[in-house]
Amino acid sequence: MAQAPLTVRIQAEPFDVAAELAGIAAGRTDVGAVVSFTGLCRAEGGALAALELEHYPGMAEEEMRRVAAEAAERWPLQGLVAIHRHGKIAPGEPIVLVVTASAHRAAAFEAAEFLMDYLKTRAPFWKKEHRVDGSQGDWVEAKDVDDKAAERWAR
Amino acid sequence: MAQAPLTVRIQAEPFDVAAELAGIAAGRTDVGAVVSFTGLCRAEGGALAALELEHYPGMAEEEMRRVAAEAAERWPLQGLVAIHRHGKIAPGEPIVLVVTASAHRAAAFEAAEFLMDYLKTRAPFWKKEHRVDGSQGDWVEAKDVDDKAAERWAR
Amino acid sequence: MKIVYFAWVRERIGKPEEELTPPENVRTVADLAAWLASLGEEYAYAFENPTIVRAAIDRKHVKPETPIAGAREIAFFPPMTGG
Amino acid sequence: MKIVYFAWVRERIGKPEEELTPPENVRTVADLAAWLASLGEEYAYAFENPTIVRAAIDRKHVKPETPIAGAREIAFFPPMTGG
Repeated sequence: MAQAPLTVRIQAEPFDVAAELAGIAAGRTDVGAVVSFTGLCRAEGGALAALELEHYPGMAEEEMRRVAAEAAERWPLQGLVAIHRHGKIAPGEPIVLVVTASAHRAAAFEAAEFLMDYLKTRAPFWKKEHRVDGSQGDWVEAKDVDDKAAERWAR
Repeated sequence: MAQAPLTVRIQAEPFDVAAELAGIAAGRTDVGAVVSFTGLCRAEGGALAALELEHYPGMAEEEMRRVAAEAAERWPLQGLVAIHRHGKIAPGEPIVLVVTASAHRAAAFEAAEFLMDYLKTRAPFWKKEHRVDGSQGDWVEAKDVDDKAAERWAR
Repeated sequence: MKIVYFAWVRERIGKPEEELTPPENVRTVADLAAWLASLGEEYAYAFENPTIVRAAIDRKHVKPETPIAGAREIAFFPPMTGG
Repeated sequence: MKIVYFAWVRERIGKPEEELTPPENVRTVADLAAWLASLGEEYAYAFENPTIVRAAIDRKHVKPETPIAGAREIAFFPPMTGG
């Protein structure tokens, strides 16, 4: 099923979740399940003014493509979208979007979770906090729980 | 977290996935993860003209509310939408929508999967096939795989 | 009491609902299904595999051993296939 | 070879990239990190916990024991926190 259309994009602008969702099954009658995941910037109780997403421009899209191709190889997908933003992102704004389409729901759910777990731990993006008090905050630390989530897909 | 806004609807008309997705995190800065599941009517290789969704009007919404309330009790959700259509539904059209919002992705994913597994096995809806050759097809049979999927949430 | 039927249970019995007064020895959901199955060919057909027919009392799922005393509306239907 | 840095590795070293020619006994990614750490305080700070710094060769994740021979671009960065 490596023929499933894979859309991978890295961009500074916000993305249109509705358009991506509508596009993945448009004009088809074989899609039974569409799962979307949208990751948003949280205000962290009001302390956060923005997240700044740094990325490795040469590698980020390549790595996202590798992760997407692996998902398409492991699950019978009919479509896959993965979009990741970079630059400054305000609380409430979307950071990442994953959409998967399949005939059945288990494949669509599992592939979306796999994509997010792998994007979190393998795609070269780093988040830095900007605080509302004007100070530059810390770099967000990687979480063990994310590594553990990614490990469950090992084979 | 039983205070999370729970939206449960049963309707004949199609629903607006984009509006439901936009609504669940609108004006908030504490939502980190939004997961959506859309279940669509498949043409089954072209043999199917439509699915007819029968439901138990007195019970379907009550049961969907019970399932939604259980999800909100089991996961720290900030919002939950569950919409199920009834009546005749053509291939390519949506049948069911679940949207979950949470601070973190694991809760949003798990709650959405739980909702779908429980809606499939507990909400009083039944699918009948209408064939393109004009014949009334069979009632769709319940699947063991759906029972097994629901059993994984037993506690 | 009001008894309602859905999907192929409704189609086999040939009506969506009816008002019935089962005899006193009909105490549980399983008793009621067995008694209904005795009412005629169409009922026997609907309940030919009694373990597959599901039931709800007053809009809540119940088990075969649940007592029916006090029920206003009892529903019989196949395993659900929504979602 | 071109060496690029990201996030706090970049901030600690104080530049996003540079062209360097490591000595011949620097054979692996771990060797390269150790050699970089010897170049000055800012490098020592970036690699103070060498097990936490990740690396990529020519845009692919690699392990500390991966040989660097033939690499055009080697990147060092903290564990990723996208998504």
